[in-house]
Amino acid sequence: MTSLFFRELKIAWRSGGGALTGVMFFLAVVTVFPFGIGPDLNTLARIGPAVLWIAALLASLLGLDRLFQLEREDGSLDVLLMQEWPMTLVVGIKCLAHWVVTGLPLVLATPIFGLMLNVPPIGIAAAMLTLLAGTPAITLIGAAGAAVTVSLPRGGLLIAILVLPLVIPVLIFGVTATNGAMFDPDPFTAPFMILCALTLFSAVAGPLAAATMLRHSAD
Amino acid sequence: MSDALTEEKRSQGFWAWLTGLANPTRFMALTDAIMPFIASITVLALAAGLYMAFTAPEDYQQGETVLIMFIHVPAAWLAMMCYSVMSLSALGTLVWRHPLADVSLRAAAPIGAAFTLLALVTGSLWGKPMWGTWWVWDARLTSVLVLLIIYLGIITLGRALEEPTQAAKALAVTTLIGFVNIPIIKFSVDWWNTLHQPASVSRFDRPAMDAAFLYPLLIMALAYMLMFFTLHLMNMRNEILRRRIRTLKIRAAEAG
Amino acid sequence: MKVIAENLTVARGERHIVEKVSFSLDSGEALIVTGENGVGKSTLLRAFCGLLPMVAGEVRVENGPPEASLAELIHFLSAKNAMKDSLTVAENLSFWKEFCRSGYAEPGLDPEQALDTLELAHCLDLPFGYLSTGMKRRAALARLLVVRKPVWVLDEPTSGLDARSVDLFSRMLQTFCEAGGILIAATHLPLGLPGAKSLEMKALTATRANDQMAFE
Amino acid sequence: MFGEYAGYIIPSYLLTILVIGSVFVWIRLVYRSRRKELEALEAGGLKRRSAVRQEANTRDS
Repeated sequence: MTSLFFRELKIAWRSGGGALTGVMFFLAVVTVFPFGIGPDLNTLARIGPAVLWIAALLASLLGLDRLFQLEREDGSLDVLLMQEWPMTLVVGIKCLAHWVVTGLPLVLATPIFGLMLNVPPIGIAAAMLTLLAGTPAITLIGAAGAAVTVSLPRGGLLIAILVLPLVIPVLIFGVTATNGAMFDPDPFTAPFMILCALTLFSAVAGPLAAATMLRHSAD
Repeated sequence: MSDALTEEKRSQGFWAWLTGLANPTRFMALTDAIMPFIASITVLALAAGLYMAFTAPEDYQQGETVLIMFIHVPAAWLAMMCYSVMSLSALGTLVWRHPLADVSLRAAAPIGAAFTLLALVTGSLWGKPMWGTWWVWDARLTSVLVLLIIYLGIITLGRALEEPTQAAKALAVTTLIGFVNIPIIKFSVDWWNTLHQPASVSRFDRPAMDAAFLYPLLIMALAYMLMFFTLHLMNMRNEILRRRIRTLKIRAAEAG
Repeated sequence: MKVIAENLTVARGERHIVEKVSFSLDSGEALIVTGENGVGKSTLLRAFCGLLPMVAGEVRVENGPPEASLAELIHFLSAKNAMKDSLTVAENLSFWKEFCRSGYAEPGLDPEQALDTLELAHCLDLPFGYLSTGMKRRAALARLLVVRKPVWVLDEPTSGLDARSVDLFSRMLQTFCEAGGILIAATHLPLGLPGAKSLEMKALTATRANDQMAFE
Repeated sequence: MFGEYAGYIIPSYLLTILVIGSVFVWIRLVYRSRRKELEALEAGGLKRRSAVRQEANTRDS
């Protein structure tokens, strides 16, 4: 199974793999927000965590449609389905690889973008922690969406529409946890715990749903 | 009459030299020869620039932070200059079909992005003592940030399209579209900045430049340009090697 | 080891594509499935591998390795090559060698040897995308050699191969069958396998005109 | 010499050296690895057309 993980990373890093497109998209979205809202640092500081989270959410959805579509187009999906390894595990490993390529760089880049949005250091630390816990959930739920749309030609857009409603809880608890860290009265640990619970739940539900969908889509 | 002739012959010579450059093998040989020479000039200019910068009298208004200006302003200029070199190369690909134009474009993109990043980072470091925060959505800094995104886009597009000939046109057109949009972005960001004039941020103007600062700045700018020229040539050689390896690999596949 | 398929029936939507197909193959036997395009050859093979749900019928293995399901015993080669263009041929093959390895299947040849038998040794470190179609197909065939599996199910294995490669490939099949392998191949070109059973598939509507299904 | 703003001047110079230095080192490393890969490929008996032509005319000139 580790060979599958490293193969996924290798493909992502090879030309055309688009390894860092997630972070660049994150930069683009964070840059665009102030143009709409205005350069005033105080307003930006207040909505900073929300901007970070929404940008991370959209960036994590990038490249999800290619998660299974490439495998189906070159015929690897059939061989993957027939092997001894349970398909849920295969999907899990592919999600992990996708997260390492897309989600992890987002978390590591959060400080720079936090500075740009004038988010206080405590807010940046909280944002990093919540993103670290939350982005895997987005990838895992997104994988289920990708499996559903694998046989559709324009799957990419459909995934965003299918998955966005499902990741709203992740977004809500992520942002409330980050705000909780910044403004004293609001709690941090409670929403953060729920966020971790959401991720663990999607770690089981996502791959399971994706595996069953893939098994039936191999027509 | 005779100097008109020599003039004409010299310009022919120059033109021949330029078209001679078009052949990658000769380009490799030529750059091999002049590389040490250019590198030493760059080091010299850099040393001169730094020496002058550090012996410049202290600025009454900003104190020593003016030292940051000596590396921030050239970096910002280089970010612009590098993009113009890329746009020129884009024209070279589309209009004059110069075989090395695409090589020059692909080679310049990462260097330009590095200089833009430097301009942003040193700008933020320079602004911190002035504005009290690391980043301000100041008109100039914001447009340089947008320029960085354009650079990253071109680099990613270049990495995605591996096959040189088909990719050259796409890269050239994207670069030119970016080039046309930079002034528009600059104008709209300025307008956006003045529209939302944030009271808390004092308008940061470049100090009146007296000679003591202008010369070191110009020398540093020259040093930066030479650095770009050296790195650009070196990266062009890398790009040529990448294409040779690629053709050899394809031929290796066919030879089977 | 014996592989048995009893009245396999596969439908796509309402239409029956494969109707009551039965065959049984012992070790060392081969089945060549023929018929015009679109008659359902690929559907039959995919259903046999468990990739397609079956309306009726059953596929089972007799005295094969205990808890292994049929799908794990099969090397399936579809019309597509199951290889990644950006990875080199060696990386592709070593990945499949490591991934398809399962409890009981002994490891097959190394990528270099597998490619050698298909005369592609020089392409080892070339990105798969640089190869010509014929070579891509031969590299895909090399995947069958990197892990030793008892059953081969091949869908149009010789598509894109030139004459030399076809007889190279049929020699490879002969050695596989002599070693006790079970082969099912959907193909047009004669593979020159002695004593191979054949299954002629006809377009369903033509032959089943008389006893139409109740709901049709 | 740096006064109280040293905390900003020194990092900016260090960062400049770091960024430009790493670009320079990256380009040299890529150059060396590609040069090696090219020699390995050419040693494998594959010549580029121009190299073949050069050898041809050096031989018969």
